[in-house]
This record gives sequence, C-alpha cells and structure tokens, in this order.
Amino acid sequence: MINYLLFAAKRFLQLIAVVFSGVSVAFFVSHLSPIDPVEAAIRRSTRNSNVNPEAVEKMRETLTALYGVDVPMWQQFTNFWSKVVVGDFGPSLLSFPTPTMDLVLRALPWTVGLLLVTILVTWCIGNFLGAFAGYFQDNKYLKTFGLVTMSIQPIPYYIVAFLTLMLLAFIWPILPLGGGYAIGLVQEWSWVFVLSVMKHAILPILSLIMVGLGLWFLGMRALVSNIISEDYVVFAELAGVSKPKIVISYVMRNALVPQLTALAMAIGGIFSGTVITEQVFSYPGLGSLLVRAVNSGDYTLVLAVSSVAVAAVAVAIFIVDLLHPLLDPRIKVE
Amino acid sequence: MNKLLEVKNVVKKFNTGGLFSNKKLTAVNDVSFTLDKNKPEIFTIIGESGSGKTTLARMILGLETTTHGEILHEGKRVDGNANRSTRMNFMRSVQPVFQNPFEAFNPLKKIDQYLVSTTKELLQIEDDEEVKTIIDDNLQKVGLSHAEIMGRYPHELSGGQLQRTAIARALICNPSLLVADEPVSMVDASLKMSIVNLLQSLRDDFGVNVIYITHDLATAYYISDRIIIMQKGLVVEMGPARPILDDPKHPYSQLLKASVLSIADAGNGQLAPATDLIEIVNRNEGQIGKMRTYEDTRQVREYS
Amino acid sequence: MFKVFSDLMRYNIEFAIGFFLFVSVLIFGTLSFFSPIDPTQIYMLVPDIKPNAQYWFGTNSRGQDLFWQMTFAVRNSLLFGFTVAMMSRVLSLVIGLVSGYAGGWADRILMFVNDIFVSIPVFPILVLFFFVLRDDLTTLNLAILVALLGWAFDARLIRSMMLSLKHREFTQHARFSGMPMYKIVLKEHLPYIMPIVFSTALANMIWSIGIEVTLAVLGFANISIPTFGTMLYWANNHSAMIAGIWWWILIPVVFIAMTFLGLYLLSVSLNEYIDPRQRLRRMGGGS
Amino acid sequence: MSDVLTVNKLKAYYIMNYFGTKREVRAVDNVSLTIRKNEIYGIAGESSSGKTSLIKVFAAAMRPPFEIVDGDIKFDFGDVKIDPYAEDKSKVDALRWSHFSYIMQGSMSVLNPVRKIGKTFEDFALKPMGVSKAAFKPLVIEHLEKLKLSPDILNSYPHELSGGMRQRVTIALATVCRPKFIIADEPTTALDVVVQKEVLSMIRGIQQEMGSSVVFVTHDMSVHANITDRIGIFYAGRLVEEGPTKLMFEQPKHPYTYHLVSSIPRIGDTQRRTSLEGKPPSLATPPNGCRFHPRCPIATDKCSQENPELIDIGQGRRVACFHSDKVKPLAEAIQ
Repeated sequence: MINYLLFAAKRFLQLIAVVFSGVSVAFFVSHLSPIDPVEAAIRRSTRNSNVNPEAVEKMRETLTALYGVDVPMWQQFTNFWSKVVVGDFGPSLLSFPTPTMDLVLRALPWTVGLLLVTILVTWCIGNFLGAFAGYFQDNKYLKTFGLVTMSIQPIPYYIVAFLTLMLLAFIWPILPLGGGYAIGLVQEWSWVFVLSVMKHAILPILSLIMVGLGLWFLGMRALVSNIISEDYVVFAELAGVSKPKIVISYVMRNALVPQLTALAMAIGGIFSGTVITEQVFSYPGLGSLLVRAVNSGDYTLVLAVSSVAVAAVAVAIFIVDLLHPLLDPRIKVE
Repeated sequence: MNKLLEVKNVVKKFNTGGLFSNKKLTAVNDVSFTLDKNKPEIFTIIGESGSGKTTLARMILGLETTTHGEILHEGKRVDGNANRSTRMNFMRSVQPVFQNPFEAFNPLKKIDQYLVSTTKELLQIEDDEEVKTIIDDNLQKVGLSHAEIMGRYPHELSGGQLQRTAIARALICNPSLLVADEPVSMVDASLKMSIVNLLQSLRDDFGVNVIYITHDLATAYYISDRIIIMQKGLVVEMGPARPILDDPKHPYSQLLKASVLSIADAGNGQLAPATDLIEIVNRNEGQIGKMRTYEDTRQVREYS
Repeated sequence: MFKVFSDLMRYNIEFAIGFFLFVSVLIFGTLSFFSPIDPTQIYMLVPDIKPNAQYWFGTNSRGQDLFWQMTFAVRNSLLFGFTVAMMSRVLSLVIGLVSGYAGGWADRILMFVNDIFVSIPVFPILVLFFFVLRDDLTTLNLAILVALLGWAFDARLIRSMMLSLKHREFTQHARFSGMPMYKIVLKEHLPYIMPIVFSTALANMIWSIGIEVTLAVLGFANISIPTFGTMLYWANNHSAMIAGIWWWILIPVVFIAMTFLGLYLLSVSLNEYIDPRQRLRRMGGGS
Repeated sequence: MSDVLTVNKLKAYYIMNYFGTKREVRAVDNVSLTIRKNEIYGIAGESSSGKTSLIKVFAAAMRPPFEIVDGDIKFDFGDVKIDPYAEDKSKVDALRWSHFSYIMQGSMSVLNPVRKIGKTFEDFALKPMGVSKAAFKPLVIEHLEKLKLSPDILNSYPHELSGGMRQRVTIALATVCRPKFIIADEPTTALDVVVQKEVLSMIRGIQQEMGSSVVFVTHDMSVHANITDRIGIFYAGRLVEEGPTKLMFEQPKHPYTYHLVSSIPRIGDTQRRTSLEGKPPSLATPPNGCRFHPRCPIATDKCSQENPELIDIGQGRRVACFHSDKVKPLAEAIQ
C-alpha cells in the first residue's frame, strides 16, 4: 500500500510537471510572438463588434495585469501563474465581463461526457472484439469486421463525422442536426431535458465510436496474435481449458496491460478528435468554445481553454496510470 | 611471480529498488584471487544462478564497475570507461568468450567482420593478405578453416562451430587471458567436448590463462587447475581443483557434488536429494564466517 | 532490398494494394509541376461546372479547375507529411539513440521531457500557435511545430530497442573486437532500428497529414494554399454539400481516403514484415 | 501388460510455403515405438533431432503447417481407446488433463503472469476432475501436500515464486488429475543442479505413486540415466536406438549413442573425451542413407547409400545401424 502511494505520488509529480510545462508553453508562445498580446487582443476583439470604451479600458487593465509587458519576463511569468493557480484567466473579451473560467467550466462537462462515454465504449468493445478476432483468426464475421474497421480507420475523422451527419441527420433525418439539447429547453434535471441531451449526443458519440473502435480493435488483434504463441497460452490449450476462458483470462487479460498504456497515450489524440466532433455537430463543449474563441480573437479564452485542455488530458492520463498496478501484478511499484 | 590479474577484495552491490528505495543486493562479496602470467592455468569459477559468477566475470572484463576492492590487470586498474587506447591495450591481453554463440554474433551480419576487425583494430594490420593469413592461422588452431567460416552468416553454422570461431577470434590478438562465461552450456552434447578440449589446449599449447565460468562440476574437474566455488556472492571454497572436487569440505560444495547426476549406475535412478546437506547449507546461509586454509592449500569458509 | 520489395509485392496483398494506392496518388501529385494554372488564383473559370470531358473534376464555386487544384493539394499535403515525418524521425532517432546509449542522467532527463511531450495534447497547442502567429504560421512553420510535437512516442520505442541491443552479447563481442562505439551503433545496431524508423515514418505521415486536415478544415491554417484540408475548408465555406456541388467534397474525400489507406496498408504490412514473430507466423508456425 | 501409446511408422512433416519457396522439414521420419504402462520413457536427442516435434504429435498439439503425412498413433488409457488424429477434436479435448497431461519446458513463462496459481489450478483441473468447486480445493491442497508444496502458493502470482518452485507448480498442475500419460518436455533444463535433482525426484515419486506413464524429453544424458526406465535416441528425425536405460549406458549399440554416453565427463575420471566432427544435419536437407554417416567414425559406403532399418536385437532393444556389432561395450572403451 505504501508503495502504491509512493507510486501515485511520483505520477502526481509528473502530472504537475506536464500541466506546468504545457501551460507555460502557452504563456511563452503568447509572449515570444512579436505581437503585443494586449493590443493585438483588444484590436481583434473590438474589430467586429461595438464594445463600449469603458470595457476596452477595463480589458486593457486586466490584460496588462495578466500578460503585462511593463515588467520583466520572469515577473510576468510569476504574475501569470499566481493568477492561474487559483483558476483566474481574467475576463473573457468576447462576453465581457464574464470570467473565462466560467465559460470553460460551463463547456467542460459536455466534453468530458462525450469523451468518457466514447472512450469507455470503444476501449471495452474494441478490445473485447479484437481479442476474439486475434484468437479465432478464421472466423468470417470477425474477419469482415476487421476489414471494415481497417478501411474506416485511416479516413480522417472529420470526414467520418461529416458523412455520419449527412446520412443520419440530412438524407435520412432521424436525429437532430446539432447542438447539445433541443433549442428552448431549460438546463435542469428533468426527463425531457435529459432525453434531449441523450438524443443529441447519439450522433457525435456514434461518429467517435466508429473511428475509435477500430483503433482498439486492430491494436488488440495485433497484440493477441503475438500472445497466442506465448507458453502460458499454449500450456492452457494443451490442458484443454475452454476457448472462451483462454481468450478472456489468458489472452485478453495479458493484452490489457499494453492496451492501457496505449489508452494513456491516445487520450491527447482523442481530445483533438472531439474538437472536430463538436464543431461538426455544433456541440457545446470545450472544442466549440476554442474554435469560437479563436475566430473572435478572444485572447484570454483561447489561453484558458488550451490550459484547461492540457490539464484535463494530463489528469485523464494520470487516472489511467493509477490503474496500471491494479491490472498488472508484476509491476514492482517503484 | 608475474601477476597477470589480481582480484582484490572485490564487492559488487546492485540497487534493486527504484528511486525511493535503497534496497541493495550484494552480488559479489569480498572475492580475491591472483593469476600468474608465467604459469598459465585454467581457473574455474563454479556457482549456480545468482552466485555472482557472471558478475565477477563482467567486472574482470571491465563491463561492470566494482563497488569496493579493485581488479588489477598487469598492475593497472581495470576500467571499462578508460580512454580508447588504454582499453585497446587491455583488450589485446584479455578477451571474452560468451555463453550463447548464437547471440555473440549479430544475426544480420556476416561473421567475417568480428575476425577482420579484431585483426585490423587490435593488431593494427592493414594489409588484406596478411589479415587473411592471420585469420586462417587462428581458425586452424580451433580446427576450422578460412573457407568454412568467411562469408557465412551465424545461422549457417552450428553452435559448436560458432563457439570455436569466437575462440579463434579471441586468439587473434594473442591474449594472455581468456574469460569464458559458460561457453558450453548452449552447445549440443555431441559438440560440447570439442570446446572444452580447446580450452585445455589453449593453456597447454598456447600458454593462455583461462577463467572458465561454469555450473558443471564434471567439466570443471576435467580441465581445471584451480577452482573457486561461489554461493550467493561469497566464495565458500577455493584451491586446487581435483582435490576439492574429489573431497569437498564446505557443505555447499558437498551439496553441489552430491547433486551431480551420475551415469555410473544408469537405470537405477539415484534421485534422493541430500536433505541433510541442504539443511546445513540453509542454516549457514547469510553468515560470513571465516576462510580457513588447509594443508593442501585449499581455503574453506567456516562458521563458528 | 529489391528482393524484399518484390517478395512483398508478390506475397503480401496489403502491401501491393497500399503501394499501388500510394504510387497513384504520388504520380497524381507530380502532375502539379505541369499545371497550366496558378492554384492561388480564383474566379478564373466559370464556377460550379460538373465534371466533364474538359474539366475532369469540374470547377468549384471559386472558379478553380478542381483537377489542377487537386494535384497541388496532393503535392502540398504529401510534402507536408513527408517534411514532418523526416524532421520528427531525426529527432526521435537522435534522442532515442542518445537516451538508450548514454543511460544514466542523460537518459532520465530525456525521458522526463519525453513523458511530458507524450502527454501534452497536440491540438490545443497548435491552435494556440495559430492564434498567436496567424499569417506567420506558414506551412513550413507548421511542419516544424508538428514535428516538434510528434517525435516523443517513437523516440521511446527506439530507446527501448537501443537498450536491448546494447545489452546483447554481440555488442560486447564487437567491442572486444576493437570496434569503436560509433561504428557498432552504425553498423551493428542501425540495421535493427532503421526498419522501425521507416515504418514509424509512414505512421507519422498519416498522423501529421491528419492534423493538417483537422486544422485546415477549421480554418486554422494558411487557407490560400491548396491542401487536403483547405480544399475541404473552402467547400464547407461555400456550403458545397447543401448547394449540391457534391464533386467539390467527394473528390478530395476520395483522394484523402486513397492516400491514407495507401500509407496505412504500407505501414501495417511493413510492420508485419519487420516483426519476426509475425514473419514466423506467415512462414507457418516455425519449428 | 498393455501399452498406453502405440506409434506406428509415423511420418510428420512441416510443409511450409514462405514467399514462394516450398520447404519440407521431415521432423518425424518413420518412427515406431510404444510407451508401456507405468514406465518413464526417455526421449534423447540434440537440436533438430525432431524430439520436440514428436511430442507435439503425442500431445495432439499439431498446428499447420506441421502435419501427419503417414502412419498412425493410438492411445489406450484402459477405459478409453483413441486415435487422436482420426477422432473428433472435441473428444480428444475431453481427455486432456484427465487422461493425458503435459509438463512444459521453460518454467519462466508457462504460467499466466496475471493469474493467481490457484485460479490456474481451477482453469486446468476443475472440469477434468468432475467435482464441485467446494470439493476441488481440498483435493488440490491434498495433492500439493503430497508433493511437499505449501498450499500458500495457490494465493501467489507466478512472478513471486522462484524458478524451481514454478517448475514444481507445473508438475503439480500436470499430475493433479492423476492422468495415465504425462509428457514432460525438458522440465529441468533451466534449473540449477540442486533443484534439478529435487524436481526429478519429485517426478519419479509421483509417477511411481500414480503408476502412470511418463515420456521424458531432454538432451541431458545424465538426467536420462537417473530417471528413465527405457530410452529412445533420436537423430535427425529418426529413432536410431531404443532399449532399457541400463543396457543403453553399458552397451550402446549405435555409434551415436556410444558417443553420447562416452563423451560425458565425470568427477574423478580424467580420461580424455572427444566430440563428433561436423554438425547435426538440417531436417530440410538430410543426407542420404543413414543420417548419421557423415559424422560416424565407423561408416562404410553402404551407410551413405542405404537407410538402416530399426531392427530388434533382443533384450528389448532395437537399433538402426549396419555395424552395431562393431560398437564396443562402454566399460571396455573407457579403461
């Protein structure tokens, strides 16, 4: 137990390091560019809309406080961090004076929900089917499934999402075109609302599953085709242990360890995928927020979303890492 | 006495824990011996897995550093990280033979390069004809020929042939010491003795000192002059080979001998384990004790 | 080398298909060098002409000939993927080799940095760069950025291969044959590592072209240069699907699918060829 | 006394097709032998002797491209008789572990690394034993105690045990259902001498207690000398000599056996030993005639042209050599 805590502590340090470097990169990117972030941001956000001069002045103040260029770089850096650690990225320029963090927190549950459902579904089903496909290499259905996923797999995600939308919301309109819930509904814990959320989530989730499933299916199938020649599998076969038992407890169980590592590695990429999903299906998550912020030049919002994304992905990886020793008894918790 | 190799109170500890722990494993514990350049011999290190025999060999070759104590080769400290010219000088005198002949040669590469490189780099001979002659001479010494070996890939040869080639390669630079770590354990039974006999002829015909590392008491008896028997990093018995193996004094040595399967009474399975010896050995395990010297010059570890 | 290739072509159907697809796309891309038109010019032709004998791929709503437009898109996207793959391979090879070979503190520091790069989500960082740099984010700059973000995983792979090679007996044997270390790495170890570098290069091209498509579709790239992504961006921008200009979407999609499937099949079949256990299975069971 | 296993003129080859080149590897070439009730039959041979392939046939563990080309093989377990390659696969599978079992080579990786030993026992033996889960555990513990193993190991993972202990566990696993026929594939090769002796004694002990037949495969002749009742010597896919262990070591009749036995060094004996010239032939391109002739010190022209049949020479011995009368008894050779 004490070993496990030490292991968790070590991983936690790593988490801090990742978040720190990620957010710092974001900070330095904005500062090392030749453009004065404050003026550029104000120019960009005032270009399209009529913002009252008072707000502009307030904006300049907060921006200078946050990214202020009038003090040395290291001080800017510490100033920035002292605010960020308490979750203060300043007010959004677009929806002034709402704090950016409020916008981010409002969007976060949508993205987390989308990610959680798709990752769980694709990882579980993909690995399960992949294990059987790798073990029963001559099974016709699994072979066909393999071919189908193999041909979907390399298509850029955007196209899959777009085609799904076209097919199921346009040509054969059984599902809503976009949004997180039906327009006009109030966000509350009512059946109508929850049902509407679920209905709206089907398409984005479906498109993510179509792509994600293949990743795990093919990965697992490849792993399994190696594991079946391991001594312990051959030994179990010689003992006449039943096939499903061999697949699940001997083959799949051993392949889950590397697949868990792969999951930790893939979370960043999956997140990028959801940005597109949210854009295609006008889903109200972090991705949509990011795109909107970029397009409207909302400096603080872009920085906040990027930072939160880095942190969220790092936390997800951290959680997956913590599961590792539970799955593999051999890991000497260092 | 012209000292070729001096191993002085060598200790090797490995860190077994991770970043946060300080667990240490003592792989080799206070081992000392000396080899004489003018009196070539086969010096055998016997031990089971985990006895530290391979670690000791790696330290002698400079592939591992010592934690305490030192290893001197012709008076100079053996150091794997020394500069290239020092290291090259060391390699001209000390050469290894590895355990798995199929692993000792890069499977993707022809065997030639090891022989050619040794001749060119260590002997600093550039002329291709001369290189060829030297390689052929040395292959002859191990009963092979240039035509049999050159241009071949490792998988085209048997384990025995590969191991003999490895020895021929080591011989190219006329070394005074050969360190052979389990050189026959991966070789087929019908080819094994050719390697063992070769080690013997290196000593007798070419004056090479051989450190022979093995777990096999019978081949040790067959070729060794002196032996040390190691248990969990400690030397438990050392001295003249045949007297020790004929009549081991330390319980662990006795246990090893008693566990050797004999073919003398084939068909009447002599399999009863020496339980009494195992018990004594287990009782003594972990104790350091003291080395006592007997009149036949052997040293035996004894516990009070 | 040629033997391997012809064997793969004859006996590995995935490789043959992948090779065919990839070469077709490649040839199509080289046609751009013979293009009579400048791909950045707009409204040079009558817009929205369906594919016909004169304009094989039709024209788009911006009055561009989609055939020539497509050749440039293929060239630029492949070039982008290739540049990223090359640069990130150099990074992962160097870092993997140094880390695996040097060991100790150098290894620990490099692997710590590696861990960070593996877990930072690429996409938000790239968007941030686009946001700050805007027009300064040229295709080359983007390629450099993507390469900087895309080396970590494969560096780890190369490092672990290097570690195991370093401890194999033949390395020590070569050492005691007087071979200098650089020679051992170059002559003895690279033959093991290069196939991995090659197959990961293909996978990296898929990944980086995918990133370019994603960024460009959202308009987060230099949209005046035709690439797979920007072609889709303009089609969306003009609501091509809703306007019934289906070929504007379909043609890029077909080319993207061909490119990705081609690269994917090549990398899968090469991987299988490299992995000795897979090879053994193809041979049938081994001993 | 009837035989558990009868193998008649068995030919089993690997027929491979890799990138257009066909290769036929004659791993088991015309082998006839019987395994009796209650005996340990040793199979000896070096690399590429075909011994590993032969036991794959015995264990009904053949996978393409390894296939039986000719000959037949029959099991007689007393209550069931079966030809494992003629019958339905499920019938053979139903006999696994209850009637015949296997002790695998290499103790490191034969146990599922992420499964507790106790679970592995359940997977392997619960169904063949045909008892309830509640009745099963006491039976396993009883068996472990008989083998002087602590029941605590049931709660361990394989990596928590030493190599010797893991090998003992696989032996316990293979014998828990008290099968009539056990194949032991190099079970002590990776072990240190002290542990090796303990493990061998354990195998011998449980075999005698159960009265089962064991096919014991190893390249190590001194192991054969101590554990087997009879030995079959294999060379390049063929059985070249067979007989009671004692006679095989005292008066080998095949020059290859003679060499194997006479080249073993012993403590207390400094007589010079030699190796054979050459190397074992490749099974894909074996030499004509007697496969041993290129390395045989007493080979004649006849040996390079004709293939010697395995003939019965009395005393329960068979040998495949034209010149077996020229092979001297061992005692004479050594002195």
